[in-house]
Amino acid sequence: MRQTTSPNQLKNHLWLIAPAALMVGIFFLYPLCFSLYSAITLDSGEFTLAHLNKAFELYSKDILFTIIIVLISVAILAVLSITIAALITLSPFRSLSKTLGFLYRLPLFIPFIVTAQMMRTFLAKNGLMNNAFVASGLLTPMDTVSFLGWSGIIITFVWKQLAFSTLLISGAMAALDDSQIRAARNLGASRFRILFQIILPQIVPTLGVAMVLSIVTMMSVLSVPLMIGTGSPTMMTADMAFRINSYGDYHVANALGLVSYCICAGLAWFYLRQNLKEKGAN
Amino acid sequence: MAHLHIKNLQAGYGKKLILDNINLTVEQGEMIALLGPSGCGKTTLLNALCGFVPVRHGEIFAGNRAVSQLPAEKRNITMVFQSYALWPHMTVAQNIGYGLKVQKAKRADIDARVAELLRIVKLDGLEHEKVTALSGGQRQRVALARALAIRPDVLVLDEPLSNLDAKVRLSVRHEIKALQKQLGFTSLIVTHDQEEALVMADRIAVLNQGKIEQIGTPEEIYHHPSTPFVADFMGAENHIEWPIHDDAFSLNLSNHDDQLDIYFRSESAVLSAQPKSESTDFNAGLIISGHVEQSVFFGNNYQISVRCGKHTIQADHNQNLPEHTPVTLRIPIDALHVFAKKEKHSDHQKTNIVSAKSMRMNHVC
Amino acid sequence: MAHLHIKNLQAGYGKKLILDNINLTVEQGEMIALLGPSGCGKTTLLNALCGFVPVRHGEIFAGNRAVSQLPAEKRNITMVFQSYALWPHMTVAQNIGYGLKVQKAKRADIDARVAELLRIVKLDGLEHEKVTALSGGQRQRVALARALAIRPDVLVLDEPLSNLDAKVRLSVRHEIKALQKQLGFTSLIVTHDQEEALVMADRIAVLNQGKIEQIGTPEEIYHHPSTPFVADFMGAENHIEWPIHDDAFSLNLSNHDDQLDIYFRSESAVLSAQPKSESTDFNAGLIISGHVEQSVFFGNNYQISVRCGKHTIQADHNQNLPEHTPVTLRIPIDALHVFAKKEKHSDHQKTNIVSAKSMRMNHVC
Amino acid sequence: ETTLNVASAGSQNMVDYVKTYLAPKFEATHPGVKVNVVGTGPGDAGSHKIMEKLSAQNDSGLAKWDIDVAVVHQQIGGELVKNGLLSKYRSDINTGKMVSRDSATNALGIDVNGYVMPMFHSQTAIAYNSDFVENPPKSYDELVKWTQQHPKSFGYNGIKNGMSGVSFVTGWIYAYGTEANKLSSMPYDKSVESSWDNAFAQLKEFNKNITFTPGNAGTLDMLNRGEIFMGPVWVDMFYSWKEQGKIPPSLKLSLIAPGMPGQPMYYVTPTKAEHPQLAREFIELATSPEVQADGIVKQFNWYPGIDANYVKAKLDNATWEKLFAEITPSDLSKYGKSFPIGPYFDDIKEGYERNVSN
Amino acid sequence: MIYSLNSNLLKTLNIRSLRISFWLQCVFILLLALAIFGPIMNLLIWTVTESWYFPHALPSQWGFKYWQQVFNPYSDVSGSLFTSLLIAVLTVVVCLIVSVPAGYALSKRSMPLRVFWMLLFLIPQAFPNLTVYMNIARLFYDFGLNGTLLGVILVHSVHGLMFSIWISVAAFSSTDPMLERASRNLGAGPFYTFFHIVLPQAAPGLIASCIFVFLESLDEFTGTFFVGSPNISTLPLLLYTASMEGNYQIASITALILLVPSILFMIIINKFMRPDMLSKLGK
Ligand SMILES: Nc1ncnc2c1ncn2[C@@H]1O[C@H](COP(=O)(O)OP(=O)(O)OP(=O)(O)O)[C@@H](O)[C@H]1O
Ligand SMILES: Nc1ncnc2c1ncn2[C@@H]1O[C@H](COP(=O)(O)OP(=O)(O)OP(=O)(O)O)[C@@H](O)[C@H]1O
Ligand SMILES: [Mg+2]
Ligand SMILES: [Mg+2]
Repeated sequence: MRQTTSPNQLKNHLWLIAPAALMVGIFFLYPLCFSLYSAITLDSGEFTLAHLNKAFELYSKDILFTIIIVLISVAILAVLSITIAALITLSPFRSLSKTLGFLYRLPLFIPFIVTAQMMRTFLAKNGLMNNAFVASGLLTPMDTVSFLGWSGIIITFVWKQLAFSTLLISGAMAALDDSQIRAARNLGASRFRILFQIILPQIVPTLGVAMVLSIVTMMSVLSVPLMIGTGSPTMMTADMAFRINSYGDYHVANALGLVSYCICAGLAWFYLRQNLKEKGAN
Repeated sequence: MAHLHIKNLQAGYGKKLILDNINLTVEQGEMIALLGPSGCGKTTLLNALCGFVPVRHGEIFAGNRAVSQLPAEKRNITMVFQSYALWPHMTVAQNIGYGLKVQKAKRADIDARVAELLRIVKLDGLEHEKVTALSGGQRQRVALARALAIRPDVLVLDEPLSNLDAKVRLSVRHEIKALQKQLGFTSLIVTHDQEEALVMADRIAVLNQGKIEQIGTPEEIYHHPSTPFVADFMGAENHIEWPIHDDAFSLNLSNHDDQLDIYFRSESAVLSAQPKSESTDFNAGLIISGHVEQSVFFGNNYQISVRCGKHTIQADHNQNLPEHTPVTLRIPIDALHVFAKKEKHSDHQKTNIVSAKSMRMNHVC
Repeated sequence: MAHLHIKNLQAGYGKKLILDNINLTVEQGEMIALLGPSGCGKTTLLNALCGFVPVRHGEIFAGNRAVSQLPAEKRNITMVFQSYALWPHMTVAQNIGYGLKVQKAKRADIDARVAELLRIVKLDGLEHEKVTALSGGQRQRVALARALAIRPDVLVLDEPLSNLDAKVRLSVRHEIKALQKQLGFTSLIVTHDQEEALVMADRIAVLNQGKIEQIGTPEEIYHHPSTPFVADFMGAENHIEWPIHDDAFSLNLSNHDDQLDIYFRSESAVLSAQPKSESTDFNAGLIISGHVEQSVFFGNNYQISVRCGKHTIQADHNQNLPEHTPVTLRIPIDALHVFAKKEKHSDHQKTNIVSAKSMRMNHVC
Repeated sequence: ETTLNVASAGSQNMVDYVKTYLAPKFEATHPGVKVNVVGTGPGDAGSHKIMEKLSAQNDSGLAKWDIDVAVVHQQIGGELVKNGLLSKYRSDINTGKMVSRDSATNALGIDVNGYVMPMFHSQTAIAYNSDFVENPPKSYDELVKWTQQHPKSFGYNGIKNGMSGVSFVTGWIYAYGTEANKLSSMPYDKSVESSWDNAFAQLKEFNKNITFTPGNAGTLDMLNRGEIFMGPVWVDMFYSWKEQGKIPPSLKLSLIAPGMPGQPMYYVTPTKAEHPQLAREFIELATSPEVQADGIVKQFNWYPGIDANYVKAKLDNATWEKLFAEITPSDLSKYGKSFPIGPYFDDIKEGYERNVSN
Repeated sequence: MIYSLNSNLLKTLNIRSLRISFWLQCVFILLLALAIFGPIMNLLIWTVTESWYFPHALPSQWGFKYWQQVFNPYSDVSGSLFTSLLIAVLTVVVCLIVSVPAGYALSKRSMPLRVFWMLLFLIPQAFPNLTVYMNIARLFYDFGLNGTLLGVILVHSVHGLMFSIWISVAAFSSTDPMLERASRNLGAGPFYTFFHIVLPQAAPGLIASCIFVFLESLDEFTGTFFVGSPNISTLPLLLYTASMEGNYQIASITALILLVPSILFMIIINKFMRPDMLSKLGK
């Protein structure tokens, strides 16, 4: 049943959002303005693009690196969480899917910083993972490689965000009408086909939300690049921290923040546009 | 197209056994209606056929293939789902062509077949609509076309009409029947509406609590129910238990010392406004006198509730009668469904009082 | 309890006008059925009464109170929702007692009233069940009890039976009717099932595209539809347009130079297997000859599709006929619903050919 | 009850030291005073947070700030002074005149005379695993050669992940760019930077043979885990870890020619500290020879902040010797350099970002 | 006969293919379990490691030395833990209070600028807030919120608002509007209806949103530092310090302590965390 609204109700609705909106407005947007302002002005208050230029000049590689890392992570994340969610929904073996349903949620409860901390000692060249491989005879101590660096960052992001995105995606899959899947099997479609042709097209919006929220989260995490990342290039958050801590240079840091926000907003916009298009079609 | 043969089928959920020892053969090109009250296991049976509920015991043959251990996608028994289960992200044509696409048919073949089916179900011109833009009746036809597109061995339909409104239901009912005749597919249709079953099916199987109570042609089921349940379910809403120690009732059967369950339809009760005369009527098996309690306009006639002692009997009559009018009801002997009183719950025996006609009926298979 | 009076009501969604100029009075203790095809605005009308759809124009009186500008909670017009809308987190008793709790009635009074209602709707003993544990029919009765608990001025019911299965539907139908007689509440019941409307209502209002086409007693509506739409909707499924230049049809009306729309029911067509004789029958208004196309078992009779030129006419017959049997159909003059051919879409005029009876009917209000 | 708020940047050790060693001592002599110690995180980031908090309070014009005593890194110490966030107090306390190092008056070219008291002095040096490296390099040249022979066995943390890497890079510039003394004293000459191109190019080459580590602690950790055999570390951190058994005894230190920078941690007190007097007394206690000897040297093996002679007097010889077991006093005086003045320092870091890592 | 032969053959074929996929899935789950438990195992080992040198594959010395260190009377772990929990719980409360009405309003499709509002609540997570916190701190000094619990809670709440609002929108959208109507129809006003009908319906989803807010708050330390310290000290702050300086034992132990409330919270709430509660996200 669709809702009906009178002007009176609309006013009510705005009033209901007001506290939350005010909270974000006063305690985030307003201070954010200073940051944005600082990104595009000199100390004297004149408008300038110098900071943005400098950010690009020094950190374009890192910006690219960040985007690539985030996109790779998000891609892996999508594949993995779709796989897990699909197994949970489609697997004919109920006990397996139950186990899986319990398993994937664990990382949800482990904060980012703890994750980074765990991964740092886990992924190192002589970390527990490689040690385990060596002990089990899969590798010789000489063959071990350190996953610290870009691969470690990706692994950590995926490890941590997996629970969140899988939760959303399997939720969307669970909400699909069971009979739609049955109808497809009934016509002879294999489980793979069903996944790609019946399920995925219908959960695109949720997949979008999960990915956007994950990207946003990954772009803003500092502890992971600091603890897992090594050398250069590195993530933009590390550059921002460096810019502030080492040079006391807030302008360029904020310029980097602006760039980072634009990337997030760009990706979110990409999602929203798709989403609105679909809405328009219906 | 092939015949469908179900042998000693058992199925259920978890520990619960829902279907027990189902035996049913659907001949090639035949349409059988599964009729039964809500929760009796109709959907479960279809699900077992299609592979969505595991078969515990017994076997299912579609054509010559034993399919009960095959996964759902290998069975070639196609279902039309009660809720249609159309895929909202696809167009009408995509929905219909999906099964062929799965079979890796050629693009051109798919298009041709889709066009053919669209013509058959009278949806030409709608192929590029999103299914969400269709009305209920149109969706129903898309669901049907989708199921037919792959020329299934067997088509099963789960209450295909229950979501439609009265007028649309009539027309879709006719369409399905016409298509079935035209294309000759073997099919099993589930319904809880007796009229639907009577009109559409070649034979009817009445299901109750996971067991088949009776199988037969519509006429057999209607006129010669083999159990009280079937009688009641097929609309014999008047039920009296004999003997009744009340002068208002007189039963005119060869032997009536038995404990009997008697069922009859309101339409077979002949109502006359003059009080009971002692002349034993030509073939009135049961004569009841009482007075009008309520009279309700029913379209082409009135349904009169007649109060007879503790019983209220429904009878059809062609005119309205004021309350309290004394009336007599005469029910012809062959309109009475008489059963030996059920002593054990599961075992009804139709008495041999009622003419030999009833002997004709026996469970097929 | 009070009467309900709707005056020039207009309502709609956004820019769309759904209801236009509705006038309807429901007398105290009366039950009116709103009958109409899907999408005609029945639910919208109830929603407007209850305050869920704003009233654009016109006024609603419940008793003597003008309620159309009151918020939903002040109107005291209670609705039984099509989907029941029971609260799954409450027990049966809590659901039923909710309205009283809102009115801050005393605990003991609530309990007493709930117990009383449980008895009325025959749900004693289920008061502590969660509503999710109930069957469809039981839920329906809880919904009814909940609505009745606060002794509303007016009760409106939105397709209270459409989610129930055939047998349960019959019994709930009787219960609602009985309760209405017993408690005497003023009520408006929505349905798209003509039989339901005929059986339950004191009067019927047929709605089409947001307008009331006809109001009258069940008999009036059934026998004397005032527009082709009503005739068609009330089951006169045979429709021919006069003149037909075909010898198979002969029409026996005083003047038949007019352009006419003729409707009649399958049950009023008298079928005889001998070919058309030229003897002008007693009161046969329409005589059609043709041959049997299909014969379908329909329970107490067979529905015969008779092919007459380009038309297929449905007729009821008491026995099965083989295909291609030549037959003659005679329809008595007072079973024909004849309308002057519609020239403008919105304006049907019943011709004065058909007997004076039709004059009795006119729009109430 | 009064609360004295002490904010300490730097490792948890330092925070613990202030919390468990200094605070009880101070509270014992100041009944009714409670010392509240907050660690703000290791590395420059920790110091930076202190500065940001102080400037935020300054900007909103508060009369009383919520930090009484802060422990900060050298660079931030300078900036705090530059921004006028600190009060001049050294002359107010008795231990003020016990400082002798240059770093007590000059922080990367900023005059901090009077505003700061060194807590301890720290130094970067090359740590190596003596089980695998028999002859540790003695100079940058030898180190370069060594890394060519042992690729990936030397590790450092770049410049974004902590100061030990920055120190190493600074030392590199001292070795192949401009000598330390010139860069550590005024005046600043922008053109000097251009002569480092070669040094950076070599460093870029050098970087190909090494392993990057995640942070100051990361270098130590990788040394411990045997993933690298050599790397620049902070001496204080090295000793703390060794003390706690977190690194094997086989790890040794070597300070290489022409030298690597070191820096002190400063005790400072903000301009508008709520308890300026208590703050001074606290710092006085913390920089007293007894505390320096017993707390800084004996407990942690750190180089004292005040003049060594005052401290040595309070210690037995064995303890004092232990302090120089790995790096001799003469090495320390020869190769222990300061960081360059701010502008040069920025040039080095930006030069690295531009020429080496980009 | 032909039937049974046929069916036997098919059965074996079929069972074999099922078996293969069964084992494949088992392997996948095993790998996933290893990937998930490996790092956690690592964390557990570090909590009882006293020293772990190369080339030992496992710690060379085990013990609880660092536990003593963590729980020494000065380190105030229990105090910080309590503060962290208090802040997390209060943050959840604040988020609930503001996001319940907002989520309810936004669940109405008719809400003007719905997408705009939804995006607005995304911003606090989307902008790297390192630089923003400084400005927030300045603002909070003006308001006198710095160093107060309220200040920290506000910062955390703003941060957690994305989860609480997005998820409560989903929760409210999945309630049946007819239930609301039924209540109004029986004479209950909008508020009575909201509290007696709508809220109980949406409760599971709202509780799920609490989880995310709770975890978000437990994870947050930058904001806490800027706004809270020196007066407010939370466990993540300690954890961050320990972790950044490579004090793995302390960090691991702290992390473990931090996990306790999270997991308790999870157990309490697990039954509300049905994935389908979140299914309306993005719709
Ligand atoms: N997934 C399930 N798990 C457990 N029991 C079930 C399940 N689905 C159905 N049942 C039970 O099995 C019985 C038969 O259900 P089924 O759906 O086959 O009935 P039906 O005849 O199709 O009824 P309806 O006419 O209401 O659709 C019912 O008692 C029902 O409660
Ligand atoms: N919320 C809404 N917004 C816009 N249009 C609506 C809305 N609800 C219903 N309509 C339209 O109003 C018309 C009347 O709808 P209504 O629900 O009153 O029909 P109805 O007579 O109750 O039909 P049914 O028998 O199918 O329930 C329909 O055309 C429908 O599309
Ligand atoms: Mg069913
Ligand atoms: Mg409706």
